Amino acid sequence: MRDVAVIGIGCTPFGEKWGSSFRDLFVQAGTMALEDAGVAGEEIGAMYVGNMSAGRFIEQEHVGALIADYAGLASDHIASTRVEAACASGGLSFRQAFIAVASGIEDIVVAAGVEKMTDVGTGASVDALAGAADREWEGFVGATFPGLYAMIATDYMNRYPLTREQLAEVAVKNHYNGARNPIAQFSQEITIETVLSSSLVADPLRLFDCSPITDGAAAVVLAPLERAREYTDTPVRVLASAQASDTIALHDRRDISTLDATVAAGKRAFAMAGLSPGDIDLVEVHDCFTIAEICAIEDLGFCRKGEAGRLTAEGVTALGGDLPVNTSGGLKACGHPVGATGIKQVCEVVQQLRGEAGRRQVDGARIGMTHNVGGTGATVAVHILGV
Amino acid sequence: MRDVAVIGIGCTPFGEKWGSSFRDLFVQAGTMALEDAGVAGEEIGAMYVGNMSAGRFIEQEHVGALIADYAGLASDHIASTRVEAACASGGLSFRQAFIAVASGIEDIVVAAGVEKMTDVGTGASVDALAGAADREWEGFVGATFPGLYAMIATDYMNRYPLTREQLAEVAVKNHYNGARNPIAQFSQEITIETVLSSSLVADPLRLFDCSPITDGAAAVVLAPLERAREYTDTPVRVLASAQASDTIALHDRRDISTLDATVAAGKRAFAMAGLSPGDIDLVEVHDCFTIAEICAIEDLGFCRKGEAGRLTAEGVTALGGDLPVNTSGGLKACGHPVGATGIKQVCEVVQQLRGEAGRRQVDGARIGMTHNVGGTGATVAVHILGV
Amino acid sequence: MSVARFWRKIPQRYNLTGTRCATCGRYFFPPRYLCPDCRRAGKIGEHRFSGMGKVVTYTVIRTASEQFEQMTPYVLAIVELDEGPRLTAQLVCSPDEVRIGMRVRPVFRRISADGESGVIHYGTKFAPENP
Amino acid sequence: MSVARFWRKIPQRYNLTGTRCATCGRYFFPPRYLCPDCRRAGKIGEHRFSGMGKVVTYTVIRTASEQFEQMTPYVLAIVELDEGPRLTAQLVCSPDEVRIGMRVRPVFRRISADGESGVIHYGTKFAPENP
Ligand SMILES: [Zn+2]
Ligand SMILES: [Zn+2]
Repeated sequence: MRDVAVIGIGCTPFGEKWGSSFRDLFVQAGTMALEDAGVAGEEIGAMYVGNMSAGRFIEQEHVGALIADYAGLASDHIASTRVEAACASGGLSFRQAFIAVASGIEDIVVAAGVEKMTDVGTGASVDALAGAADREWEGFVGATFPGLYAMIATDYMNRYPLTREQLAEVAVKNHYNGARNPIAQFSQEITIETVLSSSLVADPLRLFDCSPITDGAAAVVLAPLERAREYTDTPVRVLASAQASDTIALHDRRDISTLDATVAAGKRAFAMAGLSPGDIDLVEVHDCFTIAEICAIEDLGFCRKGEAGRLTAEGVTALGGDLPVNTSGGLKACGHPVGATGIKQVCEVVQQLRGEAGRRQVDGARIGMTHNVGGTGATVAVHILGV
Repeated sequence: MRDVAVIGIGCTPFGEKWGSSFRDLFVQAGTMALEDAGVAGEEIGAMYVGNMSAGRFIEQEHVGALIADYAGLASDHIASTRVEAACASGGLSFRQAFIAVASGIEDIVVAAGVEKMTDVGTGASVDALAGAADREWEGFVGATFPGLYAMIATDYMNRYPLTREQLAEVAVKNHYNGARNPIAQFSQEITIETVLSSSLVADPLRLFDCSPITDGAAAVVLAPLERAREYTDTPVRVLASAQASDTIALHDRRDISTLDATVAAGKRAFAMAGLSPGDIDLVEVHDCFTIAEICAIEDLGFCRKGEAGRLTAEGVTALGGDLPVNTSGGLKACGHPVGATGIKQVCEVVQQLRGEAGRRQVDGARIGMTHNVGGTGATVAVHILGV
Repeated sequence: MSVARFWRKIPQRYNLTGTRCATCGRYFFPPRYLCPDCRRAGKIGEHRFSGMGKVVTYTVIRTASEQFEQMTPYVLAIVELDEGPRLTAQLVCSPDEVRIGMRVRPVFRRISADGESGVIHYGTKFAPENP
Repeated sequence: MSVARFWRKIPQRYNLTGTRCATCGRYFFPPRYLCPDCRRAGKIGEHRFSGMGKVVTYTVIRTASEQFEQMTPYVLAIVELDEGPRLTAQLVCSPDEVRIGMRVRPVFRRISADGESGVIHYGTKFAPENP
């Protein structure tokens, strides 16, 4: 097992990109990442592509090969593999790329994520996203994805001190950060009233508690640490890579409000890096819904169960706080092109650790974490990066 | 990089399994593989699942977690990852599992493949399968999957000496083998006349040139070679694992009748194993259509371009021949549950190398190869196994 | 939309037929054919649940997927059956009525109608035990 | 079925508008915005193809997916445009007429009709140059 570094990153602007196709989006992100790394195409040994549901969104499977082809790499016949775990597809793509480099099988590997969601209508995309949960025993009876997280929120708010206003603070904070991120889907700050007056989607979650439907792609280039300086003056080390699973259906979990897969992946990541929560300077967590960020902060060990709402309201997780959470704007404000999200999280942390995050820079950030969830917590990927 | 061995295999019967759901099929194959390996569930460190299109066939994504859950492993929170490359999904799942063990990241890893295809009608499954090729520039204009391989056949027969009868011999041989495989979808031998009198699907390919629509699952258990004897007296070593890509669309290939990704993956595999085609005792090739087997035999280097039809007619690739090809019956007669095929190929080779292949046993088989193709050749996985 | 996929589960969805592991005594609904605790040692048999249980958590779905659009708003809950297993189901009650811990009983209802194929899916919903 | 997905490609499908790499001179249809030979050094511009070309290989589709079922049998071919790139297209000719190497010209036709949405997709097919 060799040490691995991120040597280049690229990310398209996120949003409703009607003019861009699936392959256009990837080419844009991939080109940026290679340019950032100063890597020539022919040096790439393999690619991993995180994508949830191109089969449903654009009727196209086999997107690993598609993307290697449109990246101009077909004649090199590089290995290109699609990895899928719903909303955690990007995180798993990064992990597989990490394993490929760490093992010595490959030197230069691209980890990418893409989702083109706006080629179908809202009803169809809600239905495609429900494929992240248990189609036979959740989707069949009318459970939507926001509905499942809403049931987590109901359970959580019944057992722990979390007010509706504190939950809204998560969205307010993430929009504040998103307004400082040039690639974010939403560039407007919002207030608690914006959230509380938005329409109910699944009680108690309102429209502004939910991440949007987004098109986007992101890519990063990995290399063995010992070769990273050939390409960049600012390599970012991968200190830990961890993955965990849990029951596909929310109703089968040990505890509705604790994502045990987050707990497991978090512990494994800290153990691998030899670090503890106090060592983390910033974290990108999977805030597909506001309640998800609350659970993530706790389940990763940054505070005790039931405390995250208060800490959020106190500004601890804000840009200037002790533990900035979702400086990118998170899934909520930066947008959530499902398969791309896990890679975008890595891009954000790398930008922060390089000191290139502009108006949302966390001063002196040296260690960052990413947390990417599939479904309601059936898959979780956690990575720790450091300089 | 450690040496890796297959220590257990399991495969459901292939066919139209109306009584079994996606998760039922996997549980059946997974249980058989663990029983064969004598491995307890809690020893499993990770799972990889090859699946092409559960999103389209059963509206379910995130099947890595689903399968770990229904295998009873959710409370261990093991890493479970779905890998997709159309019809090569199984081969890539095996490769990722191999990498996980070889790298030392995991000890006991399950590589599985599942496809549940008969839950939708024929039209819908033809359409889902077209997602393996380029949806925008092949499928959009009415290219079906058999149609694309038919264009390979037209080009091939125009340039090389291959008769319609020789092509039919591929199907006849594979049905002969399938009739000797208890899990095969088709247990009847056929004649050249059966093939030539079957209905045209896409000229010159007829119904009996095509692999069927199939439900099925397969699973294998991998372990470091140094620990394999704790579990089995008959470990089978993974001597090589290789993967290659090419353009997603057939029309963009350098040569219509040569699958360059097969050529590349084959060469990489032989180089990794330090072997040459003459060392291979049997090979499972990806005969989604009869013409595909012809191309595969040549592109893997077993003979020169244009010779495979004659060799097939001469019986060289038959059970008693110099190079038995598709002793399982291949995709053609054993069946082709897309994501499971690459793993089933491994199961077949392992059975042969253990000397457990019954009426289709290749005497003294010591080295076998698998060849798994995605789409019309945009992804190819090649593995070499040995005892 | 598939037909076999739904036929296959009719006994389970119409009659709440799940499974039970005779080895450890654990009940499963939705049914499992491999006991996560006993694994291959588990002896799985069928079990028909009474369907009596209580609400663990719930929501009110206001924006639904296409098949359920005309039913909104509807109450969705996780119900814990008295034998232990939990399932996701719709509740036949008003959004104001539902409470965590509320006792419920099973009722047989139309679950959804597939616009394309015209197939109507039936199954079990739950109603307050004491209305 | 998606609408934006098809609108986006109308210029390409109606007018055979592809791309060309000014750096190496290579033509692309279907269009590419990254030249596989020159990669980031490639300067990509649009190019409208005349559509004249020849048949590289072909088949006759007898069993089609749902959207194309009513058109069977139809001739499907890989056509090499005179500028070099190849594409997959239907031929407007009888199954007996098609030959490898046959010269073809472009014709604008209905490609398929989406039963569900009623949307009709148009695009380029090819006919024998000298009928
Ligand atoms: Zn048990
Ligand atoms: Zn060029």
